[in-house]
Amino acid sequence: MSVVNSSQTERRIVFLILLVAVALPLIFPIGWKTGVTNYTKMVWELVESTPDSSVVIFSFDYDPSTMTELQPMAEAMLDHAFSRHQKVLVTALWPQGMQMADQAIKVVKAYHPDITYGQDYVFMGYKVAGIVAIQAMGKDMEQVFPADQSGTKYKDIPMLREVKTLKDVAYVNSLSSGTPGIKEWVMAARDVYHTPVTGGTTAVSAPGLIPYVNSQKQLYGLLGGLKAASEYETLINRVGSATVKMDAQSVAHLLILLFIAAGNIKALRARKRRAS
Amino acid sequence: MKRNLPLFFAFFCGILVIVSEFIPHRPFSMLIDTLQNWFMIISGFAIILGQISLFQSNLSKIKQKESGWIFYLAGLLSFCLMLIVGLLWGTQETGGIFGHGLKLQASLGAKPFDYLFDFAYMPLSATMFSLLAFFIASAAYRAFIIRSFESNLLMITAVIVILGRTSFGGMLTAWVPESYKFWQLPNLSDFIMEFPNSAAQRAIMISAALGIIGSSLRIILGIERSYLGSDK
Amino acid sequence: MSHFMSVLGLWMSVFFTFSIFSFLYKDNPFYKLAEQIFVGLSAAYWLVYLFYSIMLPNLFTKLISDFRGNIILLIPAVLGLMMLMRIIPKTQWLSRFPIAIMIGTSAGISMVRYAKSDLLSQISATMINPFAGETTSIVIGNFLLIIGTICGVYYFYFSKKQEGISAVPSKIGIWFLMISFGASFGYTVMARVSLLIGRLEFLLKDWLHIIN
Amino acid sequence: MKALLLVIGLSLFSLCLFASQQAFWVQDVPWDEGKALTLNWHTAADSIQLQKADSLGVWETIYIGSSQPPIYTDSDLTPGTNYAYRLIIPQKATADSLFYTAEAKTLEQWIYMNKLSYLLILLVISGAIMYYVQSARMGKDYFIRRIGGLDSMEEAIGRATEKGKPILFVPGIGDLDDIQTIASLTILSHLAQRSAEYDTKLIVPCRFSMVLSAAREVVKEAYLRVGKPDAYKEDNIFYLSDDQFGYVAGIDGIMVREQPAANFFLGSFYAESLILAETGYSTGAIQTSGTAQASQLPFFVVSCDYTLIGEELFAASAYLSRDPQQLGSLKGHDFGKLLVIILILTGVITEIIGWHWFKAFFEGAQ
Repeated sequence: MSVVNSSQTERRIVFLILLVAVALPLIFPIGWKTGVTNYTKMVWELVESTPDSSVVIFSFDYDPSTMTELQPMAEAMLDHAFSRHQKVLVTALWPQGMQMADQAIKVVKAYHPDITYGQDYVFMGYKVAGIVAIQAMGKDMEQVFPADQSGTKYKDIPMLREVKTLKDVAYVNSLSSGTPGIKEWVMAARDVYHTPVTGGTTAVSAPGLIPYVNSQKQLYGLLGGLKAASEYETLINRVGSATVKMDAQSVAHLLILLFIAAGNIKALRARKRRAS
Repeated sequence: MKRNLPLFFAFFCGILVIVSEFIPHRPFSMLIDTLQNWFMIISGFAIILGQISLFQSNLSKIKQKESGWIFYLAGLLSFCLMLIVGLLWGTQETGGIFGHGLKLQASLGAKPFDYLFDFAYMPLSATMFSLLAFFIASAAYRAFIIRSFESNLLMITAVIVILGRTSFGGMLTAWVPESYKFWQLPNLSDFIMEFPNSAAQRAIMISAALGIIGSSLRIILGIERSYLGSDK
Repeated sequence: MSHFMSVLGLWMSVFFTFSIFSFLYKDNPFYKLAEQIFVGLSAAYWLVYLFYSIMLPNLFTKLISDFRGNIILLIPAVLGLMMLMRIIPKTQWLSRFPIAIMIGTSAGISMVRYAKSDLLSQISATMINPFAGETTSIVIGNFLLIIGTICGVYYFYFSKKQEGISAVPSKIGIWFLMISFGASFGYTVMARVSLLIGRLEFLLKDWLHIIN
Repeated sequence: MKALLLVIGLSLFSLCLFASQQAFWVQDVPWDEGKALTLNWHTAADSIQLQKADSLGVWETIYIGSSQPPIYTDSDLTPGTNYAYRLIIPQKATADSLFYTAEAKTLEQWIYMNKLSYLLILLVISGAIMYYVQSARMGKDYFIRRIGGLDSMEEAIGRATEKGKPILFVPGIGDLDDIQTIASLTILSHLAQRSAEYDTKLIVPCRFSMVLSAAREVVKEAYLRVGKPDAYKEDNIFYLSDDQFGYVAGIDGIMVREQPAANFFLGSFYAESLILAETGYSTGAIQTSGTAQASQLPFFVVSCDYTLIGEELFAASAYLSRDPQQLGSLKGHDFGKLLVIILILTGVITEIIGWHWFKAFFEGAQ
């Protein structure tokens, strides 16, 4: 029992140190800089090279639990898309996604006060059944989205007049933290209808999706985690929330390395004691 | 009939989906759309089932005054509260039975449903998720110990990537000359992510896909039927 | 009133945040309360949301506005009701029909989707000319990619005893898996710390106003 | 002379007409669902206009510009219908325009030809699985190598029984339409049978109602199998919440209060994997996990005593039950793995040699 107790105490110490170490740099920022990686650049290039007034889909496939990582991406990418005068169809494969979208649009509107609902962006609401819904979009968008969130019929929305199926969409941007998300968009939109798919995800899901960023461009680049978000902010010349948080990140990373070292020293000592 | 007919349905639907993947001709291209639409509606109904189960189990715990019954009462009350305000005044976009409840919105600053979402659901969800930061630290402290060759590989790559992912890792190896820049930590960690990591992820994906194909086939053919339960 | 409610909301959020964090020390009544409220709220949240975003637009609105034109939708509606028959022990077996239809459909979808995106695409993505890299490190990487993928797949070969010479590729496969797990773990640290940053930002900024 | 000139002029004109038919033509897109036509043209003009006749025969402009290469695909048409198009080339010099018309019928084909490689692979693997299942049914015995994580199951159940503590089984956070959840439920079936034999309490919290239904059926059947239908308690298998973290908060509570001696996390997992595994570790339970979710495997490997990696989750029920049909199916997957390895090696070699058609054949399906 005492073994369990002492390991419990150790856990609590680890937790406490981490809490303090993350909080301090947030209060007293340090200001370390980051370089831009390839996957982020690819995403940026896709948005940058898409012509004016193309209709694009932003799919908010996450919920409040991952908004620290994904919200800065959503804001930065929306900002970029609006500055390129793209028309954004906002949808969500996660129920809470639309609330995330609403918050992101509110933030971005501060930089682009002239964008109007129905002309530059439209909220088409949450769609259930993930991949099945995407497949249906490939056949007929109007069937999947009979009306927008305020009840305006699909054909009465000015920016969607030319959009019949997924093929008429310049790219799909899925910000996703699980299933359904990027993977489903790749499988049903990119693999079937050849609509370019790009997106952002949490750092944890990124390694699983990187194989899709291949020579066939199943995925056009990928934003993975807060670092990628701050890189994107660098690319569009905006100091957003992501950049500020990177300091705390670096400190926490160092601390975890120290924990690993401490764990090893402890194990080594225990082994020596056993040997002697 | 109670068992074989459902199995036939599973077989029929599964085959239909597969066939329509390869045959562009009607009627397959149309049937599949219908099937997908039905799928959404049935899963909508299924959700109610779970809520009833939750309601029943909490109610019985409260009735029997099980230890901590007061907490289950709180759970039940919050369930009812969220459900009722959601149905009466709707959510952010959609009005409920009483429309949008504009007066209520003015005094709360949001619809009651969204108020609960923002100030109760969201902090609970986000904080629960953030526990991961603590757990990843304690897991690293406890598990990344030099032991066997395999566990050393695990630990060393983890350390390289942890370092390479931060601004600090770049500074640490910035002195490495340009011709050896492969050994700079961010590059090294990108290399690991791009090649050995991709290889292993691919192997897992490929073999799991084979497992999924096999399991799906067994389900469609009715060999795998445990999900339907017993005959009695 | 509105101001009072938003202050109340803020304090509610703070209370729930600390209640969940208290679990790190040990289980306690605050966590228990927060946990049950969370389960209750979230269950109702999904119920309400799904009602408004699926049942209403895809079924009820269509049936009410044009009953004859959408009469076919009665079939999934009946199947859905059959699903609900589980509640009554005597009619439980009825739910097997909708379950079978859904599982059959998703088995079909999984089969074709995984065969394509996880099997075929990954195979063809591995068909590369390893010498085609621009730098030595890419060439080495390409070789690692091919060898790692093949050995990794071989590791999952079940119907043969892995001993002697046939154990070698599967051993290499394990090494690749371990490297990948270590890398994914390291890569994830950032995401997890971000979550904590998010919560601390809330406490320090929205609640205590220490940072801006 | 005039007559001769007229004849030459006329023949030149008809030649032009003939050529003009070659200047614009419409074709059905091959191997598709009959909803698209391709429009091709030959012209030196830098800008052209395409029009389509609607159902009343009125021309409607569908494209203006200078597409390079000169191809336009008109999609979302009705299969089996005739469509008429016209190409308009503005002549700047004469302020006039040249018109060419062409029509074609959309045709539905019976196969997507570009998916041939995909179909072949699926057929070969499915065929192999069915063949091995059939031969296993006929009595052929197939070997399966040891899977470490599964041998521990007995040990875990034994320890729970000894201590008089329950077993916790989490079937993942996927719904019933996720094949991993179904694989998890087949393992649950074996586990339930053992726990029924030992009279050990088995707790199964579920995230989705359909998983709940299926899990109840599975466990009930297992208790019936060992002849203890009365020992089955429906309340031990319950629904928590559809919400990912609501569900996790609930399970965490169960782990610290009920103190299960053995935890099983099998199925589809996302971020919650580490929360579950670390909380379980802190309660001192023996933990077995398994998922095909590559991104979550590291956390299970680090925090659990045993982990089923990727396909091992699908192989588990065959390993536990030694059911010949499942073993046969597994043999079929192994055949698939050999096929994959051979294809990759062949692909690498053909790419080195420079025969790119081989890779292209497999890429075609995308």
